[in-house]
Amino acid sequence: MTAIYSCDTLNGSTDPLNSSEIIDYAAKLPGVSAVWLPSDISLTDPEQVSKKIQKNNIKRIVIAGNNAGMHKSFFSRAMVLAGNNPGDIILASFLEYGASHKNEVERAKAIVACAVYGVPFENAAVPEDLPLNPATLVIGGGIAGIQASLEIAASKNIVYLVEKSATIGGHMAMFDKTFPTLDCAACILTPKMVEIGQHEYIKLMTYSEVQEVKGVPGNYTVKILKKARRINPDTCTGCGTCAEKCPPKKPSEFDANTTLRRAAYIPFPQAVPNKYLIDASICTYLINGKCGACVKLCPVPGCINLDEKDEVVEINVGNIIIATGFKTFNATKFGQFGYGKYPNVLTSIELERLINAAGPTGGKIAKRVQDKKGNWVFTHESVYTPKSVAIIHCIGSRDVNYNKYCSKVCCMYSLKLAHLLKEKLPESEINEYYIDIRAYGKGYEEFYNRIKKEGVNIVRGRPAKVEQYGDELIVRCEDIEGKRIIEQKVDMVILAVGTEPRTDSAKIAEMLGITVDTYGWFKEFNYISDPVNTFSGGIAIAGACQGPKDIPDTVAQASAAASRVLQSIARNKIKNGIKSLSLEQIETKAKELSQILQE
Amino acid sequence: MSQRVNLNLKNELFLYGAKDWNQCFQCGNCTATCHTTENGFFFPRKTVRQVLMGLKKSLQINIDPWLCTYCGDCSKTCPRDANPAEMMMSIRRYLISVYDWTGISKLLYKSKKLEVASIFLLATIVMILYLLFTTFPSGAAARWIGPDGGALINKMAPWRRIHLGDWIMAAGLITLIVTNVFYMWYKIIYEDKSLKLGFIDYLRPISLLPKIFHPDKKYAKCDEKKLFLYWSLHLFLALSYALMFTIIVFFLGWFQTDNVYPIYHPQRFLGYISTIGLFVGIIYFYTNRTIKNMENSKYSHFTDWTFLILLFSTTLTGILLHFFRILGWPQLTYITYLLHLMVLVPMLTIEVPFSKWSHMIHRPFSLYFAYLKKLAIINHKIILNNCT
Amino acid sequence: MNQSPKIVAFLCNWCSYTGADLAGTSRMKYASNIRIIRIMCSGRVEPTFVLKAFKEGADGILICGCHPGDCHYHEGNYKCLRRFHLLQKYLVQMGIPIERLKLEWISASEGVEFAKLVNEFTETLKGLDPSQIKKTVETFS
Amino acid sequence: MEEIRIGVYICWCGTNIANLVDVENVSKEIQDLPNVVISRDYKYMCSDPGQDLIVQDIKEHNLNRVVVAACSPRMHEITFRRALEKSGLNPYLFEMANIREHDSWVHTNRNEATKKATDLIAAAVARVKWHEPLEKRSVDVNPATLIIGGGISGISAALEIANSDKQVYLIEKTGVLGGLVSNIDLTYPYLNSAKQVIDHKIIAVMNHPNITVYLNTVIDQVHGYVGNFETTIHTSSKEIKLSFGSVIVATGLKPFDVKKVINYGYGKLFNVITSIEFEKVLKSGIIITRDGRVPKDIAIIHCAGSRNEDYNAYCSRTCCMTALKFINQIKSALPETNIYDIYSDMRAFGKGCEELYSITSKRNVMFLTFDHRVNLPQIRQASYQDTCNLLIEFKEKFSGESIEVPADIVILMVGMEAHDDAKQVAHAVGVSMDGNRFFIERHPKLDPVATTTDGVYVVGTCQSPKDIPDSVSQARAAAARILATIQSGSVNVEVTTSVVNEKICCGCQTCIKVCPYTAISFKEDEKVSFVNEILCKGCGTCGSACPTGAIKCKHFTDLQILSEIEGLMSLQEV
Repeated sequence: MTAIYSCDTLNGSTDPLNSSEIIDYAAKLPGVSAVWLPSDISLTDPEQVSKKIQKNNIKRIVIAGNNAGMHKSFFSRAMVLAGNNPGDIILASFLEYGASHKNEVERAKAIVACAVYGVPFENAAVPEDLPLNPATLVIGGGIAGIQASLEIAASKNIVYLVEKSATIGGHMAMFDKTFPTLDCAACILTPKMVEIGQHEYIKLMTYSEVQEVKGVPGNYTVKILKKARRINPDTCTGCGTCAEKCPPKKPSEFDANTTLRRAAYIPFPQAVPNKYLIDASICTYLINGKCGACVKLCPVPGCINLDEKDEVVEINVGNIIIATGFKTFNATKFGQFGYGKYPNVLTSIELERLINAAGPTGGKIAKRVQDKKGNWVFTHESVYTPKSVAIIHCIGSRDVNYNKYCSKVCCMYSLKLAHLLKEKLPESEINEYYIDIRAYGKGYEEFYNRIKKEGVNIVRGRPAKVEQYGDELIVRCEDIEGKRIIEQKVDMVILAVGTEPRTDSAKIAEMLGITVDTYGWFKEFNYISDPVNTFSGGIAIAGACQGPKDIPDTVAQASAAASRVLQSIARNKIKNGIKSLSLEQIETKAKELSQILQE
Repeated sequence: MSQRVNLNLKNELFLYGAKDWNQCFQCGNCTATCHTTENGFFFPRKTVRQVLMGLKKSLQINIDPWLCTYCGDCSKTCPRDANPAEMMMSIRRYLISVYDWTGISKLLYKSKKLEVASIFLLATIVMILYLLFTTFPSGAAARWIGPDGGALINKMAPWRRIHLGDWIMAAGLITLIVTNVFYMWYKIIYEDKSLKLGFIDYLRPISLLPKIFHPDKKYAKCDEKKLFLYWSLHLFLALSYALMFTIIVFFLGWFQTDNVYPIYHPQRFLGYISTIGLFVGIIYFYTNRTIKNMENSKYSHFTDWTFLILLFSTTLTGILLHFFRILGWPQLTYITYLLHLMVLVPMLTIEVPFSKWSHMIHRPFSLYFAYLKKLAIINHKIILNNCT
Repeated sequence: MNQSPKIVAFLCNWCSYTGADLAGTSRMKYASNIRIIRIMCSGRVEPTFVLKAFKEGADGILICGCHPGDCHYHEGNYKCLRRFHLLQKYLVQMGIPIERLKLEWISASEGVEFAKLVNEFTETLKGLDPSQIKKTVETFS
Repeated sequence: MEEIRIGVYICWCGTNIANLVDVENVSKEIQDLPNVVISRDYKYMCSDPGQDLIVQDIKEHNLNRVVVAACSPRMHEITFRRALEKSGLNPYLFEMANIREHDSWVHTNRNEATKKATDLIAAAVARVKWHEPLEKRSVDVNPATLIIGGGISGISAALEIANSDKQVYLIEKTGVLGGLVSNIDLTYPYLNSAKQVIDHKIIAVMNHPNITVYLNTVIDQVHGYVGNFETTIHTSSKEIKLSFGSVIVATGLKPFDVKKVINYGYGKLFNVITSIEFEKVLKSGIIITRDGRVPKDIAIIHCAGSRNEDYNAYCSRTCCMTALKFINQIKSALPETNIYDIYSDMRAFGKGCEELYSITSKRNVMFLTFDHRVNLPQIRQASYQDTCNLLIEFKEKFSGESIEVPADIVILMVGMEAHDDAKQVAHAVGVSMDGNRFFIERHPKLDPVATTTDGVYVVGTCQSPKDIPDSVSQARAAAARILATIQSGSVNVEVTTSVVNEKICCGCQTCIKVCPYTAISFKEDEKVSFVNEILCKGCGTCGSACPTGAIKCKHFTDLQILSEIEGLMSLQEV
């Protein structure tokens, strides 16, 4: 005899599913003799429950709900008191298989059914095989996308790598060094980028966006918008003549807006493809029909065509890997620290560029100062090197007013930045302000200890505000372990901004028919046992678009996603998504399996 | 000697109106935002810590909650919604009950019923006394209608008797207050052996006196700008109350009169001013607490409400009494007079020594003690890392 | 006394060369007199290499391999050790002070140790006079 | 022999090299060396334009040797070799001078560093003269895979590969599959049942047609090379010979032996238990002290044996979240219990973890902090009249007060350590270990699962502490590699092997004795040794042992190394 306890969730999801409907369904399942609601049971009194158990002579209990596990221990106690085996408690956790919204009632029912039959959901919910198109689409050209593409292409199968911006490389290309080994990001990444550019099985489509996805797993038809580069990548030699005379300027995305770029530009010298393009949004010719200097100057005839139009190409693929990555938290929201108000309050990503040899100051750390025209720019003059720098952790992370979650990487990259600053400015003083240091990975703790030894002064305590007096910034903070109030005068403040889902993540999810969580990170099939698959077959997620991740985890996950693709290629078939299964199908399968188990 | 931690202290504090601050993960944001914080002095975080760890001893001799200006900046920026500001207020209530040796305030704070009951009890007592010592409303009342048909209060309730009652009550209240303050001093200053204060040190803070009456300048630095209005009104209210208090306690004979003075006569316009002061203040605070537009009005303990209501009804009955008398409606006058006493007395006897109102005493004295502590530091160069 | 001794080092690819790289990636600082030659295994080091280096004017020679038992090729470093002892004998016979030849085990995780080793070895060599081997050879040939 | 035309390319590596090495001058100096046709410098040689530079020059100046002075060859040798290939030059006509890790990063004096760089490059130039074109040889891949360790990582990898219809041998030391995961009750952060996660995987593995499981089995030395390994395994009953194309090492790790921490008195105070033991308690469903009472106070101490120089310096990554999980479970089983959580830094970094942390902190728990480095908490028996079993004394970091915490049960969140037999495994499969006896991956970011030995992969917690999702991803990552190799059907094997010049060979057979791979055999009829180039790994021991110099170690010939030495010294001022 089985009893079902339908628990109310501890952290309520936005639109909870209608539990009554599920309960009615569950009550009808074979062997179910009792259905308990939170109102029936006082979760403080196991004796009462154990009596219930004995009265209805219950042998198994199924706990159904979003956080079923929260109540398991209570029931196992009750079971023991009733003289039963605590092992006979089965969790039907809706979250576990992504049934937390009201439109997922059917799956919730299926989960309960499997639990009642005592069959693991994975085993019962086995979709049928579909024919497979071996080609693969990878969305996003960051490290995750690059890794996944290379893994798949290594098996001599076609990969389409679609990247929104003009070059692949993503955030990693912007970094100077990577923690904890401190080898330069470029040295690790550029070879991979080069390989992508040269690989015969990888069709690289930069400056393009996925517009629509149709079809079924194993055979998707994807429309891709190829934005006009206006410079023919095949004939462009990358000489850069077009950029010389190109007047209009705009903050460079690659340099985190610390420098200006022209309309005819190349994202950065090592970009892949290493070809120039023209940004229509600021090109004088395209705005008011005059100029066109680049066309005259370009040594290759017919290479530049300012009137080129965007085109839409259509490709057919069997698998799709989403690796759209993340965006950094917008620090202007965080009023207290005066980002955007005070010129020398920088975000960590800006500092990365500042430290980088190819950055605005050629790797020199210098404050922003006002030039003749009165706008704030970084200088090479050594008089402006900061004497002291403050690095503030958890900007926009672990904060109910912004993002509740922890961004996972900030602690470590802050320590890294501290080290790099110390290396470049040995005599200046570096302060870190943190809540908890989260140095969790291989060699991270060692790195943390090393930074401490290097004389970076690491303070436990979250600063409340940054104020500017003259050209001096003052960070006010409590040094919790030192039991004092610090009012630190610094020349430069670095905000360790957290990571956020891409703004268009919801759009992509909707386009591909996958789900996002409350923050907008893509939801995986099962966080514990299947962290890369989604509920739609043939669509895997990799890297930071699933949640904050550091590079090693991202690379590993990207390869994992690739393995799913390779598996289907090896079988030359692909499993349909769980979504495709109806409740009945799952239930009947579960029934069969449970019979097999009994025999 | 290591203190034993205790999980139940914070649960006890919920009875004093605390919100859920278990969420606190000790980032130190509150301390850093707080403008009253100076080195060695006042860490909201530290107080929160004492509560979370249940360090009763340290908490009971903690002066910080009294120094808190309740601007609410900390609660606004708290990354975990742990409401440090509100907690300070709850601890104030807790401390009031700690200082109150009679233990009455503990009971009143912890149970709404008891509070209400005691109010009504006192009210009835007043009524009984009233019936005993005045002959109202026996038919004789008719005799005290003046030739012009107006009321003759002093005939019905001669001001000397009332005055006597005043003084008896005042005496009681003052003893309570004084003893509480003494107990406070004993806990905060005397028991803290690290403080070495000579007698002369106690006299130095005279310069501090004005501070006791107007809220200290640190508010200016708070981010919450509405506070200016808030505190000026608070001051206005306090002053008008003080005015009325002095008149009644010391000049009742002159104030409670049967002849009607012209409007410009101090007996009248002083009365009006304080009444307006009280009304404006009460209404402002009432609306604040209802629309919750500021951090410091977000959360209200029931004692906050009872106080407002009592004060309001006292003022109301008072002013009505006045108008009825002037309009010459004797019966109404006499009844309102009774009602007036029936709210006035409970308000004073409950609020002043045992409840919210005692902050009127504790706040200035805590400032005084805090100053003494600072002196002690300066004098004897002792590092007070636990100035609690 | 020799202010700038010249050191030739033979490092095995798997442990010692990696260790030396680690010293680099973690920015340890050591004397710049050393010149590193990469070989797959310390077992590859022939006496000829050492003697050649001396002949070409090296003041000191350093051989590094994986710690005993850690060899990527199981026992190459043991073979190296045996040769080393023989070679030492030979050096004595040739009148070359054996301090000039050094064999050390450096694992892939021992960047610090490597830096320390180099500095110490440089100090010992600074203690000795510049090697005369090259001159001698030239004069006799 | 054709005329030698060498191109030398010196990398700035941004400022990494250029900071300390005067790159322009060096390249000028090198220009004058014999056979050097062209010598250039560039900001990032490894980048696309950098490589194009080489390719073009090879075409224009028809170079036939290339030297790149940049970072460590372990980093980019492959990259540049590929560049040579692209321009139709044999990739082995290339040499790299390491002027970053071994020069600019480790020295302080610009002149010296520059001088050293010049020397190193000169040496490389001298060496590359004698380089010979070597032909890549590719061999077929054996599609079978050997997986060592039947924990969650091993199982996931096995299923991943087996589901693509490839044979898998799964070897488990103990008698059961499941590893550490099968010990635990619930998983964090969503408190799903670990049993439900692992069980159906185990069932699937057990009845999978493509997976052969060997329990109670240990493994011998693995012989062979990528694509064609072979070994013998020892089950309880018999010995079996297996041959397979790739190896996945997923041996996991073991809990730290907390007896070493004297302060905690584990073993003496019998209500002090480890997190592992507490998982069992939770599974049993009834939480009681060892003396059978329902606990009133439970204390949890983090970082037992982790983040402390005296024990393990590293962070074990999973303990913090496990502790939060425990709190929730205890609270649901015994709502009245007081829980004290004594931590140092709350490392709730994963997806959903910070949320679990805030949920937990709502449940009336006391969080206390201690210093994980010095004077750890002291646990002692409480007196009889006291209300609790044990007392924990320490200095609370946030309040600065020295406090005592009552407890009936103390749970020590023990960290993770490498297995004692990690070393044997490392040897058997030929992977290297770091200071903490964790297996070293080829590169933490470029290549987190492969190792320096081709065809051998390390996944899961045997390379560092990890939680389940990370282990699973890694397992799959390795699977991806292997599947890709199997798909492509063939792999390139070591070409820098040894060869015997049979004319000179005197047949002394010394080489056969020294070869660790039994790659050399003796031709009785011709009385000469010969090398099986498939088995040879190119360590070169035979070469240095050969008395007649008959054995040539390709790419590390005597000639090459000797001339490298010459080159090294050629520029030394006397």
